[in-house]
Amino acid sequence: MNQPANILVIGAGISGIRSALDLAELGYKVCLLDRAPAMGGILTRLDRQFPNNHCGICRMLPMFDRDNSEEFCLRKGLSHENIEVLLSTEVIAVEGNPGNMTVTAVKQATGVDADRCIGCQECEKVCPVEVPDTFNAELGKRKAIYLAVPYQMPNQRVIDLQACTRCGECVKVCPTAAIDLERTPETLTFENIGGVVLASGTGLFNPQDMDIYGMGHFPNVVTSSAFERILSSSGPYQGSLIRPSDQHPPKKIAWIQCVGSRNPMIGADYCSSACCMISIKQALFAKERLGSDTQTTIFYMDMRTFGRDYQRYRDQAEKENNVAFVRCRIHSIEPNEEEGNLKISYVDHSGKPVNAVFDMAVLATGKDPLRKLPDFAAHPGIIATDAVSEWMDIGSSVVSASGVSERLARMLSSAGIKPEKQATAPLSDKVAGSPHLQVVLCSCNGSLDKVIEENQLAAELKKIPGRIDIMQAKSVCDAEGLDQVKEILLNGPANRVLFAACNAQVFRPKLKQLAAVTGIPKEFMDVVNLRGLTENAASHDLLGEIMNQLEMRANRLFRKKITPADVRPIQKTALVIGSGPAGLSAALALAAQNIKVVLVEKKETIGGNFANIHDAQIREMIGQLMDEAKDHPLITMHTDTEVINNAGVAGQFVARLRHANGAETTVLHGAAVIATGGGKADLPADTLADNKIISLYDLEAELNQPGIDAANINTVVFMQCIGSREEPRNYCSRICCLKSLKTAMKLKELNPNCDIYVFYRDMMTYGESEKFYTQARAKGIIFIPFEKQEKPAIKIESGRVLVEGYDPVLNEPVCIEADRVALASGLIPNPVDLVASTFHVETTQDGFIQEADSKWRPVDTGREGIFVCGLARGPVRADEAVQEGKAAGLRALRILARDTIPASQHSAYVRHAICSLCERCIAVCPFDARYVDPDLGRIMVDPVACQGCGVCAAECPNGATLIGDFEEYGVMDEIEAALG
Amino acid sequence: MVKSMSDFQPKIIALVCNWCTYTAADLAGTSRLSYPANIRMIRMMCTGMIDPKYILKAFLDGADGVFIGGCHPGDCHYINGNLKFKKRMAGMEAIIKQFGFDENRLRLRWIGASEGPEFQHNMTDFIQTIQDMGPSPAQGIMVL
Amino acid sequence: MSVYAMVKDTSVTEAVKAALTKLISQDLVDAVLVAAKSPYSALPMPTLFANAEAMDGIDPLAPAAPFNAARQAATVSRQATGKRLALVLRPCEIRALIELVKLNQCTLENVVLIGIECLGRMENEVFLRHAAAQGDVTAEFLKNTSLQDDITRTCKMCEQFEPAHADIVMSTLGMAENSVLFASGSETGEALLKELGLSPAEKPAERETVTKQLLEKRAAFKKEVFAETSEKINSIEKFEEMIGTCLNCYNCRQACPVCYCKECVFLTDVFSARPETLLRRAQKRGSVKLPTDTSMFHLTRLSHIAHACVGCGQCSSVCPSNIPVADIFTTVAAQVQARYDYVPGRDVQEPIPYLMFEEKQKSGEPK
Amino acid sequence: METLTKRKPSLIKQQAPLRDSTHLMDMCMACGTCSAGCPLTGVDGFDPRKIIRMVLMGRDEELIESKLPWLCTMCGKCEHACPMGINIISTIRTIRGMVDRDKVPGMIHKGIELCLETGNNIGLPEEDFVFIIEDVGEELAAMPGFADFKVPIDKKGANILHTLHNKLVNTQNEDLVHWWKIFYAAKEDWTVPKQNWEGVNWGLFSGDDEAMKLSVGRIVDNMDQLGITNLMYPE
Repeated sequence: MNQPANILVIGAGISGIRSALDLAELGYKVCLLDRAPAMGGILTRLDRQFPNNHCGICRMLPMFDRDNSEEFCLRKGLSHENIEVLLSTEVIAVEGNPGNMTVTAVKQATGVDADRCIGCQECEKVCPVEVPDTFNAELGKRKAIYLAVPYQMPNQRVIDLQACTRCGECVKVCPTAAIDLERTPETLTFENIGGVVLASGTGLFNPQDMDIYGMGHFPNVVTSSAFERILSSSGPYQGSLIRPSDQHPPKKIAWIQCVGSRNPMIGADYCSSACCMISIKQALFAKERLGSDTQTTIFYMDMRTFGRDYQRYRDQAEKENNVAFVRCRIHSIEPNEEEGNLKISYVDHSGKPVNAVFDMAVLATGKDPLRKLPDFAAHPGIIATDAVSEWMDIGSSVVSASGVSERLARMLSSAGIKPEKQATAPLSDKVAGSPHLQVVLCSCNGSLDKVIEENQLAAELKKIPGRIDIMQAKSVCDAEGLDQVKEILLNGPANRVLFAACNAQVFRPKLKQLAAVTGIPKEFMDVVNLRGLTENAASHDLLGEIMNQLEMRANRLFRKKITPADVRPIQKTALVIGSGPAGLSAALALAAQNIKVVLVEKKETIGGNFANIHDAQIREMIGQLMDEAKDHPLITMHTDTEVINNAGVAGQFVARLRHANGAETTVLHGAAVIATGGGKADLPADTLADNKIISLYDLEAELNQPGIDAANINTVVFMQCIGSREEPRNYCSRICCLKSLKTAMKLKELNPNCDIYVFYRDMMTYGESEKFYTQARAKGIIFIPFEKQEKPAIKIESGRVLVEGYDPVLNEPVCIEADRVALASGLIPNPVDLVASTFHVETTQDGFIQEADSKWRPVDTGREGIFVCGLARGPVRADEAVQEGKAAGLRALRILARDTIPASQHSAYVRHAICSLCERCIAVCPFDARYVDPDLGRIMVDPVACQGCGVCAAECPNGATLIGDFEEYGVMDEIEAALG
Repeated sequence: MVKSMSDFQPKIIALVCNWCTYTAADLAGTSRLSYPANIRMIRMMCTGMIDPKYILKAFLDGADGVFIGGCHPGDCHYINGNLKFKKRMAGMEAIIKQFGFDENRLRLRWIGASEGPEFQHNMTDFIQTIQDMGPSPAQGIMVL
Repeated sequence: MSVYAMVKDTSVTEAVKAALTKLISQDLVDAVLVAAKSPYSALPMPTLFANAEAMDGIDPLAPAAPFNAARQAATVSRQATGKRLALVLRPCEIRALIELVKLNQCTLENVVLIGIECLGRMENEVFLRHAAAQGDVTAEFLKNTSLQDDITRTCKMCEQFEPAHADIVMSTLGMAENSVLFASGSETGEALLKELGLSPAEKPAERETVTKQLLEKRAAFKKEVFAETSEKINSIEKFEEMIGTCLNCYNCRQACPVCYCKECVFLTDVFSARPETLLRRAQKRGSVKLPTDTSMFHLTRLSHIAHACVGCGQCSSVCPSNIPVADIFTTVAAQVQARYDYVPGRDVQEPIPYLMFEEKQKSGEPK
Repeated sequence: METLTKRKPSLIKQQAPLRDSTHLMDMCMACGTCSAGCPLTGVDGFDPRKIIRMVLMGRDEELIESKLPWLCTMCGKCEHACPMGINIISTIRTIRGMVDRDKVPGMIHKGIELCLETGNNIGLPEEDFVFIIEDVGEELAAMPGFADFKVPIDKKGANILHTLHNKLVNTQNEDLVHWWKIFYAAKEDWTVPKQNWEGVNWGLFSGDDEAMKLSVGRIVDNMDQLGITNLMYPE
């Protein structure tokens, strides 16, 4: 990074990475800190995620202006021009005001100089100290000098100074003198910081704090995060699902939900939200790995499958994969006679006690109740992500982090802090000339001298056709060595560089530096791992190997060209469709950054469901958004209007609006946010056979009438999941449980003697809303669970409304005569057919707009430049819709805040002269990045949408489309060289 | 120029996806999971980028085997490039088979980013397979 | 249900001519593309007629085709012009044309496809020899089965001599002398047959027998060729031997109706061998045979078009080195097409296999 | 369905003590932790969760009349893990206390009455008690290694006051010596009161607060009078 940071992000987990990337993509300089010696937080320990059992972590990376970042699996780390990552660093104090803060941090000594360590692992080989492997939940061992995360690149070691005995063996073998055991912590001061994002996470509950689970005593009781490690190939057992005690595959595994959650006795009156889904996922993986006859049992109280696609995931696990779900919170885990096995007692659905024996138990742990926010958390200018106070799944964390980025960006722009326009280093004139390769042989402080000399590498290299200069350096890790290379590149004729040195990943930062100084693009530089090749003793023809590798890379470099870059000017106007809380938040987020917003609302008035909202807090929140939007000079409202057409590509769209009176308007815009919302689902007419039977929404409205007299409402029954969570509407509507609780409590307030019964399937009071459930019970409301197939029945007998159900706790039928029966009918999206076809975005089977990736790109659609938020995407609470709106606004801002977007070096381009216009490339493009320009009669590539995957180039039979940096001729030459 | 089986060192081209398999290869490296060195790894951004020409070029230039490693279905950074390649692969198998290259000399496997051991295992296994089959019929023939 | 009509004239060619000229004279189409003799050569060439009077020399049933006319058909139907065209094509030409439609090289909008039942074509010189000897080769060919043995090797293994996908099909197999059976293959075709005022007829019963016999003969020969060829190219050494005389003239790709690239990749920088590359190769291997990349060329072309090969045999016909290119291509194509369950020209709506892939798949090994 | 479910105010709920004011009995979410842990769940229909649910539904009479509350051994396993901190045992005791005394099962209430009258649950007169324990003491002294053993009775200033389970005194006196052997070996300074030696507080079991308090008070009095600060109360 060439300028000092103006934003600090504390915590380099999912939220921190998302937020840092958001702000970096806007052009801010960000410093991303983590107290751990590796970045990634818990992400690095998860291989696959629900509800699709895929990974996809890389989808968080920037999708345009990709040259600013390294395109590698995010597990390896994050590398972006505008982000500086500082590990083993903890903030201790914050001073000053937003816009001008001073932050003090301590960087712990890791014992290894990251600038010198080349990741050769010599130190690790000789270290005599073994300690439990913290990365693998202590299920294996590691050395005191170690790699914090195995995929981490550069793979530089750190020393666990608490375990280190200072024997000095590592110091002796380090070829680059990178180890210094006497280093002390360093205090870092960051000045002129505009704002700070606090994304330090919630920590994980440690079940050893409770005596009932036997964690720490019984080896086969593991936490869910340990189970993730056991499943992982990079885990303690190389991906074999075996239990710790005897390394045998378990046949019966129990998952225990709510360990450390939903337990006011330990200060945990909250739900950790993600654990239910994690357990289902783990059970599915256990079945996949060990065979379908593996018994998997999940002990739960409520399966909180509240995400849009989660209920179907659970149903599938239960019906198709035979995962057993037992609704009972277990008391404790006890050892069984058989070695290592575990006895778990529970009561079944009918209340009968069962003593079961399992081979292994997984404790579904969530948020750590003991984790406290740092003292400075409340300091003005610090904005915390929700994931600091709540444990949440990846998708929610990502939305929340982007919401925070939006708030921070707004804070900075109101403080007058704008991202610095980045001057891209000009390319050297030499680059356009014919290829001339500089080979740099690094002897790694003499340790590779022997290889280089014995094999006469310099002489051999001369045989490679093309212009080649060769130099030998003592060490390019040293400033001196690197300066030597710079000198030669600046003054010599070479316009391409090939290093024969060590690990390419270690080298990459140096290549960037070199590129900045010399004007030779980093794509024109490459590294061959000479050290790695030399160490591989299996080779019987070392010279052949080395020369193969060098010639492969040389050939590629010789044939590299600067990709002709299309620069797309950006239409700095946003189109927002829908004016509910999501749409308004998106519009305001953009307007706050000086982007013109055209807000289109199908209805006569803005505010979405505002008229139907009775919760005072939410009313105030939305009311405020409405007022702000109405008054905002940059927001133009079009009510009674629909978008009937949209064409173009990200940055340059043309939309056609039609007013109800038929008048049409054209809007030029650069990005659109779809926030078409949704509303209450209607109840089937036959359910409303008596006027005492009403929808939950109607009861809420009734109780919120001014001067309501509830004295005659003495018995009320709430029934949850009417029409929801079963086909065809097999998703949780997310708002009903909380709404029923709030309505019931309101009723208790109005008439304390009122008897209230809630029939529910699973109370979906995720996160902090669990407290409402606790409060409602404390107020004497009775909750009766039922299963989908045993719904309570409503009967009308001579004017009396009776609800007949079954109480599994008492194991007896219940029959309640009710003054009101409130049916929770749930939410449905507004029709999206028109908007989906207009914007060419996909929809889900339930009629929501399909996002690009529910975890990593939750508010993007499959089309770059089109975003989605709120109820249009899936059921959400109003406050969540606001977050999504902000996040969507911020995603759109990445495009709209720029004047132009250049294509990445590594994008597709078309050689029109030989293109046959067969359009196969258009058919296979996964990002809709290609189209025919009808005027030119040419295939065009949208540089914003193109990700450089190269499917088009492989599909094109004659090389009319090529991928920058991966041109076919270069690859062909590389293959030829590889085979010598 | 037939070599005896014992000193047959197969030449193998591995075309691997930048995101998953390449990460797994690196992980195998940092985890000291060694595999025979005679694999020439070429990083592709995606298996979907692999042109049939690359496979033909490799075989005709004397490769004893071509290994292709991509992301597990659903994990592709580019949504489904891996499945697009898989489709192309079927035709390629038919072609190379007809011209006397055992179909098993061309292998496609999904290897996820964290699957360092799988990478090692796949490499070792593929080399073994190729060693068992012996040198490519194109070895030593001037085919280009 | 097909509608049939029978036309009997002084010759089959006259019968066909009568119907085709009417298409123009009755303003049913604006132009007809059909093979016609020119004053300069007996070899019929695809010719675009806009005037019925000019159609005297048409000879669509001649056992000759100097090239697969799908390319010419695609040229005239590259974009919709607003004019209605009738394209008179052989089955392999129609199949190739359908592939070209999928590849966006032409459109069937406002096109009437008229298919000819094709008993095969002769190599040009064979045809010209017969023409020199006896004038109307077409009439003689349809009558004389021994003449029918003079068709190309590839035609002898063709089982798809009955056109599919045509609006109108004109057949002669099993018909009385000088008679042509017109059949509709679509509503458009049915309407046109009505407009032409042709007398309705039944399909002659013996047609089926004759067709079946021919099919059996062709199938048997195809099997033979495939087996023989497969054996001949089952090692890269044998293949090298087979194409050892390849000159890299690219005639085969020029003649191939589904090799649609504006410029072949072998003519681009992807393959143009640079001197340093050639020298390096020579350095490493001792020698380099030139022209280079011959086997690479054929294998790459296979990888590009094996799924789409319609087996017209033009590649063999044009090879100056007499390499049985079509034997190789049809043999490999059959295997590739089987893997994809794809038949080129089967259905214009059927996407080419590479554009169809499983969107979702459970994790696991690819095979 | 015949009977309508109707919630009634529960006296049990009002009287049952809370663990603390933040953990109300109403907070029970019927999660099953107590039932899963209780060694008696399923025995004669016993289920701690069910009892709490019945209390919340105001089914006092039913509970008071049933034998469910009497099945509990008061081991406390349920409460230990209850995430809502519900005082399950105290609740069950409260119910027992609301049962008419003549309906208290077995000899418990009779024992309480005897205890109030005589100082022990079996109404054993003081001289009989002294005779029994001295007799057992002598038997122990006759065993090798226990020479000079003597049961210290009402010894002032001893370190430990030792109460006894009536069963040991009544029918199983051979078990008395186990403790005494330990005391002897440890050279412990201990004593047994000749009055109010009862070590089983049936008032605690039956929910009879008055009787419970009285029994406890008597032991405290003994300690005061003998000047003893440590109590050993083996049940």
